[in-house]
Amino acid sequence: MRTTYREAVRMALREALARDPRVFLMGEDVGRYGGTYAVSRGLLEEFGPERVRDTPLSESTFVGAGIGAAMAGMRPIVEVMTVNFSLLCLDQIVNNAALLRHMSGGQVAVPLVIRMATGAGRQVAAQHSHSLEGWYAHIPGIKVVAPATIEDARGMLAAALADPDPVLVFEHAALYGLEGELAEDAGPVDIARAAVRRPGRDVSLVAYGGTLGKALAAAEALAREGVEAEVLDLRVLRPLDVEAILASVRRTRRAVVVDEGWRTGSLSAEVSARIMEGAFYDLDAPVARVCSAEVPIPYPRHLEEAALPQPEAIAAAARRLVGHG
Amino acid sequence: MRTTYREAVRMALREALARDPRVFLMGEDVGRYGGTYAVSRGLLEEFGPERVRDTPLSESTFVGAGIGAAMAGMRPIVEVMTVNFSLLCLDQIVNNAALLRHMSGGQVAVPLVIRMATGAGRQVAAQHSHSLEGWYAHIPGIKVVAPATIEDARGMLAAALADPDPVLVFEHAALYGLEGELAEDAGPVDIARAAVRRPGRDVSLVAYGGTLGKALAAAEALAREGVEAEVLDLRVLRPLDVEAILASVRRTRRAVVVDEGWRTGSLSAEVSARIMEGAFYDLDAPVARVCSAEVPIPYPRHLEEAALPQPEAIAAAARRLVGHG
Amino acid sequence: MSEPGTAAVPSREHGLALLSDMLRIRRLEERCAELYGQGKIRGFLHLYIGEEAVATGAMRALRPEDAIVATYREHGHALLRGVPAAALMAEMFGKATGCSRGRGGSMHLFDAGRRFYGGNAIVAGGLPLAVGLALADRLRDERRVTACFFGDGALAEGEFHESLNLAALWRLPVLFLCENNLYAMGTAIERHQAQLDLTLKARGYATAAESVDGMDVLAVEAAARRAAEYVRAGEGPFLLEAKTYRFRAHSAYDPELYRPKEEVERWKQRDPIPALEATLRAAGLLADEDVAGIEREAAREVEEAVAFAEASPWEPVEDLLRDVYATPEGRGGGAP
Amino acid sequence: MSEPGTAAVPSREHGLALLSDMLRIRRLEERCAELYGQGKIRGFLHLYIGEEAVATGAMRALRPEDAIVATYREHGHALLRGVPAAALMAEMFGKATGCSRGRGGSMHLFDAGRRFYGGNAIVAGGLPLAVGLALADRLRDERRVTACFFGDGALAEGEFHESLNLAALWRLPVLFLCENNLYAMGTAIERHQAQLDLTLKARGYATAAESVDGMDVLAVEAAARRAAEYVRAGEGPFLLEAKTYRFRAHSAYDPELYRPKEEVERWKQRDPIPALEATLRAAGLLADEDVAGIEREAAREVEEAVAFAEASPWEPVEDLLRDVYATPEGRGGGAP
Ligand SMILES: Cc1ncc(C[n+]2csc(CCOP(=O)(O)OP(=O)(O)O)c2C)c(N)n1
Ligand SMILES: Cc1ncc(C[n+]2csc(CCOP(=O)(O)OP(=O)(O)O)c2C)c(N)n1
Ligand SMILES: [Mg+2]
Ligand SMILES: [Mg+2]
Repeated sequence: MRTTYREAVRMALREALARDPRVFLMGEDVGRYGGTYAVSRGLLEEFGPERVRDTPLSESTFVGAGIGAAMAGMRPIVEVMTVNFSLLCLDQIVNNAALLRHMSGGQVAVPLVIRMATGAGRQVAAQHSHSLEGWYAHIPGIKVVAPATIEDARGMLAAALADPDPVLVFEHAALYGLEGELAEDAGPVDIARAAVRRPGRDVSLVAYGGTLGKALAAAEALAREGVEAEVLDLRVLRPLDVEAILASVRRTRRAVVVDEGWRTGSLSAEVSARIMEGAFYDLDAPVARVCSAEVPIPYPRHLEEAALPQPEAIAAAARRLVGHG
Repeated sequence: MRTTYREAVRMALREALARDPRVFLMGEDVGRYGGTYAVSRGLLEEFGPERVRDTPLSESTFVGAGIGAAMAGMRPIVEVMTVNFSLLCLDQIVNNAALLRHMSGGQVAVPLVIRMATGAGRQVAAQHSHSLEGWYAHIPGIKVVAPATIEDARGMLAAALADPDPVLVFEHAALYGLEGELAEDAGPVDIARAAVRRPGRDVSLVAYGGTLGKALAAAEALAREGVEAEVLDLRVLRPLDVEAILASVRRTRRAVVVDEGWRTGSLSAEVSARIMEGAFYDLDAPVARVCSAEVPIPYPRHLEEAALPQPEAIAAAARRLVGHG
Repeated sequence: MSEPGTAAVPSREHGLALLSDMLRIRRLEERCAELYGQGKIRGFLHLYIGEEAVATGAMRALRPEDAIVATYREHGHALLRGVPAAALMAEMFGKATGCSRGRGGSMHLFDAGRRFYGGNAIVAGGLPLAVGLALADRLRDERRVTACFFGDGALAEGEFHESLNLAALWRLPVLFLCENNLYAMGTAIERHQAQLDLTLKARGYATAAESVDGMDVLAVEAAARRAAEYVRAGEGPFLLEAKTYRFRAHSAYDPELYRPKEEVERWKQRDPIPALEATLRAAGLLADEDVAGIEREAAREVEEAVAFAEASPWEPVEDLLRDVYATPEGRGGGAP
Repeated sequence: MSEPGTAAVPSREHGLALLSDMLRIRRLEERCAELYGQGKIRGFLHLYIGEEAVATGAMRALRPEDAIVATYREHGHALLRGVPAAALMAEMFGKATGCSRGRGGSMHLFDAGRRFYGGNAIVAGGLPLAVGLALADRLRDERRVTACFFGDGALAEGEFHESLNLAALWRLPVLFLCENNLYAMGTAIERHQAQLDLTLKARGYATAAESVDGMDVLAVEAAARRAAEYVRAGEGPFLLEAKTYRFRAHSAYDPELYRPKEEVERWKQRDPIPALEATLRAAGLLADEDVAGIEREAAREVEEAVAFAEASPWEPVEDLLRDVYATPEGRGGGAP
């Protein structure tokens, strides 16, 4: 069937609420407003205010409350409206969600799912355009996934809820409107492996979330020039599927890592370092990165576009590597 | 003169307060208590409660207040007791301190210094043992320094205060007791460049803050085996002194990056990626990393030691590289 | 809550000035809404329409040396603070001539020279900044006020609590001004606050407080003057609540499923602009040609602003990395 | 604040039990202090000595099905909740037999089976967890209480505010229990709180509150029972303040420069243990041999605990990566 990324997330939420009475959805404006991105529209009417809970603007406390409810055996889905506001609840995520199992010697589980919209590209300026997936991927005790396709938007939530550990789901805000086909019987997908979205032999383009589409566009452009790029969608940012990354790079001997985070210290650095450690002798050229420029995201469209990774820059980086090969 | 890292920081604070009436120190227990690590002991008595201000436990607000006072032309030194609690004020640091200059089109400056203790090694368990310097080094608009020596503990603060942008100073808690010589006339140092702490030709050990001593210990051990390791102290974590890193690696052709952060997504990844990008063809072996294990820091001493980077592991990594060369 | 009508009828000159201020905001924002529809303004656009009496009344209590911190719903505040409409409009267009050189857009209007410290898009994120601005004044012995505007939604954030406590503890000169428009996006205040009486909240910080009808510009002005003088006198912070209402959607994306149309209509009956007009007319202080004159001026200001914004240049893309640090690569900070 | 002596004299059995509870905590902690000096216990060690009446009185109001969230100063709470002294001591030694398998140490005592959810070392970090535990009960229609202990220092944190508002708004069954020992580390409450009357703070959340003499175990118990029953009845959260005092340093590193010795001595005159003894003796409920018996039992418990901890094994270093995720590499979460 024809659907959108937004509807796919909504389907997944509806199914989760219908299937398991321990599941509830909580966050700012998820109920009456229908979700800032209209993802949860209709769910309040369907499941009632106990299970679709509008919260006050208290990110630290409603995320902490999700952790507490999960410790008690519930399966909360907490929506932090955007990753930008998650800076206000980082303490709860890092010091409680991620650490409780360990600090308690394995007694306390936190089967919590936290969803947030992430990313730039809609001219909402510096405070509303962060991409901090890489930060979260640094923290042992949590898992981080980034659905980049409609199928993953539909299927990752169930897997995240089935996971006994806290899982953070990053939905790139620019993807909600993405349209495409989804099998009628589409269901859960794994949240363990990366996926090759386009096979190729000349260079690997490693991307995730909002940059997958850009990498695919770059691959199209390259194909027109006879360069066959393989596009790997990381899907799971923690734990990283390093084998898949290395397997792809061993095939292509060259890699461009694409990341909407600011270059320095973004997840792309980790991917590059892993390739360094695991496939150095297979490389024909140094791994390249195409990331956001090291600037707070500016408001005007032309500057925002210039700050973010774009298909042309990805293709250009790939071309340079292939030229080197 | 013989002194300690702790006293060196105190000297720097005293001098800053004495020299510039715009400077004041603010944070939890910096006054009456004398600072959790006894760094600011005596300063309240010397400078009075207006300039040495004990704050309530309100990290987000007193850091934000430091930003506000800096915007207004003061030169606040805000102490966040430890990096662990900085999770509660990340929003202020990222969304205000780092972005205000840019969002205002260059009108607003935030000449603020934030000091925090960082790191593990004292058996204070998971919530009190974070090393998040790498996170901060990801953020454009702030600068990050990590004094690893008594001289830098003495000299970096003045440079940070003279800087027109917000500077975060990470003092590794295990260093406060470090004893050593300091020139009577020791003064400000640059906060722009990395420093070679020990020259060597066989392998570069790249470290910062709390791991510098461990890298030097590893170098000693290696020297006894005839391996001459160069030890590079990053000193400035943002902006990274990439030229210094590349220059060292070009000399030695091998590098081990040491980081007390959890391996995945730590600053060590960025250093490795930069070497990949800038010195790939100079490398005789893949860059190695020695970081903290991907586990919340456990309380028992033997497990904590096993979780943290240690001189033996650094030396072993270097040996493997040299064997490869 | 101070009673409606307790504020005396103003002088003709003053009444006209207030009316003009409110109308200038209204007309500017109506034009912004159009321009948003045309794609000239992009990103998020939060309109203040319906709430103009709050900024208008409050600004009258502030002096040029006072500082202001506002939210993303701050066009009116910036305009009345004296930021030229042209610079505002150019900012919303993203042009290099904007008041934040185009980098900030609608949510991040700045004018450091006028001590207008933004434009903050993180709910409650501006409160600690206001505390710090006031702390600087205190440390320098300057008798100035920092006015901090925020919405009812901010009341739930921890920073509201921390900031009130710290300002009260240190007796800092902050005028906390809550623009209570009864909703935080789609969440009615009864569904986000356990205690609806804000003066009781203030008692939790031993802080003075008052609640005022935010649709009555004269009442707001009177209350803001009282509050600002209290603060300026060094008595400590003051929490002033103005009860108001937003006539438009939260932002352009808002389908307004959460409030009945009749509620909006009811509040529109209390539109602060016709309300002031009526008061002035009843007192014989306003004639039709006064209104026409004000409208003409407001329209001229808006159209000149739009023309300026249209004609202004984009910042060259080569300048992308400007103003991240004071110096280009951030390699300042050598030995002083 | 409820008046001292308003609580009735307890039965002999009950009085002895309370005395025993307080003494068990006291003796256990005195031993901990020694062991810290010997390097057997390491890291941070925060002693509850002087404050025992608070946990002792409060625990009596809780049932096994209730949940508890505490701070890093939680040895007493854990002990009275039923965590065996041996498991506590082994935890402080860092042994594999500890109640958190040695991973947590003094600040992170856990016992999920007894619904003792830690041991939280981030000030105020436990309050949102308590709100969540209570929310789970509410969603499952369980009539249980979640008791959340925290210090006066936590009052300044944003999470205190957010948690009270949310619990009150949703009428969640949380008993917020502030152990006000007048200091947050070296900062006296007058220097960190603008409002010292906590019941006024509670009004800011339309929440019931009471203040009680935390050196009087009978008063604490009575107040905690009232508060817990209110919460259990579904009336919403309750904020109970117990005014108390810490006799020892904040932690082992604290030189105690911030408070006069005489102040400490004055408070020691109000030591809750002799105070209860005196009450019981005055009522003819306590004889010397009772005290001796309790002391003997407490000493035995402590020494057995130490012996157990000493004899217990360290966790093998090969197990370093255990319990980060439910499955070894965190590669669980395939399709369900
Ligand atoms: C910390 C934070 N959380 C969430 C948001 C998203 N958001 C933007 S405006 C808004 C509502 C704020 O309501 P209020 O404070 O009452 O101001 P109003 O919009 O009514 O003027 C929300 C939830 C945000 N910007 N910041
Ligand atoms: C968020 C946070 N900030 C700072 C600290 C450091 N710290 C540990 S205990 C403490 C004092 C807390 O005082 P209070 O809440 O009154 O508890 P008490 O120690 O008196 O029992 C501080 C500042 C911390 N653990 N967490
Ligand atoms: Mg509002
Ligand atoms: Mg205390």
